[in-house]
Amino acid sequence: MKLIFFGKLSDMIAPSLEFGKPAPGMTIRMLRDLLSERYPQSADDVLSGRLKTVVEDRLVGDETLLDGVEVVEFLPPVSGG
Amino acid sequence: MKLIFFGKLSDMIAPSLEFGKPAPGMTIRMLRDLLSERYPQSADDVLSGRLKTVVEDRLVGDETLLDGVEVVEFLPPVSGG
Amino acid sequence: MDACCRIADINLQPEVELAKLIDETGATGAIASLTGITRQKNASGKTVIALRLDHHPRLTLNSMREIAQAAAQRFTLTAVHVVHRCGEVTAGDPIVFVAAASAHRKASMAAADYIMDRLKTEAFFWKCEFTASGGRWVEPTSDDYASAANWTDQNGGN
Amino acid sequence: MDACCRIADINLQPEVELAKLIDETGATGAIASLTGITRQKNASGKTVIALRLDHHPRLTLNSMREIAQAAAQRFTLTAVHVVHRCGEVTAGDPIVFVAAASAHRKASMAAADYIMDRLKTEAFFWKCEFTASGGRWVEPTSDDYASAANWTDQNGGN
Repeated sequence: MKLIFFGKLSDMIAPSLEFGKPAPGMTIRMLRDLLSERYPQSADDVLSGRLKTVVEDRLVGDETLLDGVEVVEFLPPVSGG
Repeated sequence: MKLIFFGKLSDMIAPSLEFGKPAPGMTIRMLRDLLSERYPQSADDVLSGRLKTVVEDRLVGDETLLDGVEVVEFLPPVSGG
Repeated sequence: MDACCRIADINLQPEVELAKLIDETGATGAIASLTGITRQKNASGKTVIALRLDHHPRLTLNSMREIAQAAAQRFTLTAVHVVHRCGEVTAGDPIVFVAAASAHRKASMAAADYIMDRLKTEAFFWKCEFTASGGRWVEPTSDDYASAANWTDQNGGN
Repeated sequence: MDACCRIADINLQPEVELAKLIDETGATGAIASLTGITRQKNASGKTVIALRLDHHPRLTLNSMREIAQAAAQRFTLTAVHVVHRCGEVTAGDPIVFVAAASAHRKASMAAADYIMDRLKTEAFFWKCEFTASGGRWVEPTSDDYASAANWTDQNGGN
């Protein structure tokens, strides 16, 4: 499974990384917890309520199961305009 | 004394006309009354509270005396923009 | 800051005016512009062929400047442009362009709106609308007066 | 009506965009535009050299279209243009341009304001600001969120 990070997370973690196959039953929430432990400097942003997670170009919630998911994208708060 | 009319008054009366020397003591109000009698089709507009009168590029009130005044301009409600 | 006001007797090109203002204002935060296009239907639904816009040889530009300068002060503008057509204006052509630059978007928008409201009710232009049935002199609507009056309220309008 | 939305990786020329919109819209009553210029000072007063604007390869344009189309419907627009820079933007250069055409000025202004408020808080752009002390990722301010939230009130915002 590939993880893609945008904005500040692309600097803090990486623009993208190969995560490997997710454990059965793993959810977005569990993935976020895991990333916050692996990249402690990004914990506030990875756990923030304003972070959006995207699978196949759709916003998905924390309880989404990752079985069969190929790419998860992490979108921190935007700042356009 | 020359009278200059703008907007609809330029169509109803004339773009400008030569009035002759005003009678001593004549005011803007008296001039407006006189015009409304002479050009009855313009009476509503000449007597309207929204009509502005100008002498030497300044707005002047109804009680202004016309002695020595060379030009009076009549500005009906504007419609720009 | 200089308020740049102009009465255009031929073509008014909003894009050219906007480019000039952006060029002038440098690295300010926000620029709001308003372009008024001569309507092809009047209030009664008749097809408008053209307008004739009369103006006063001196007072019109003065009134535009006064309005633009009041806006510049009230909304802390870094640049302001007001261009108004005069003479014959074909339906579909731009008749008025207002642009205001400020550090803040809401201020620049409010300034453009304020200028347009006051132009409609205070700038010395007289509009005669030509349809198939001839010419008709236009006056501000009660909405126009109400909109302009809003700015004299203490809260600075809507 | 088609909402014309674009992500510009080089020069954004507000005057060219405005000309295109006026051309498209024909004899509509009013066109409001907003141009955002990259500030030369950031919120802490430091000199900004440039911005880097990241975006999502698909979702960003989708989010712009969704916002523009919502504005078109809500404010009865006859045309709408939204252009946003991506990549490296030099301080002083335009970063965003919004224009809305409608039969009525207040509607076109409200639409441009609405689009800009939602772009700031919902369109998928990420802004990294470079000063002499390096890069810093920008997030919307509480004012930005409050301004965008206004439009979800029943009265249609401030």
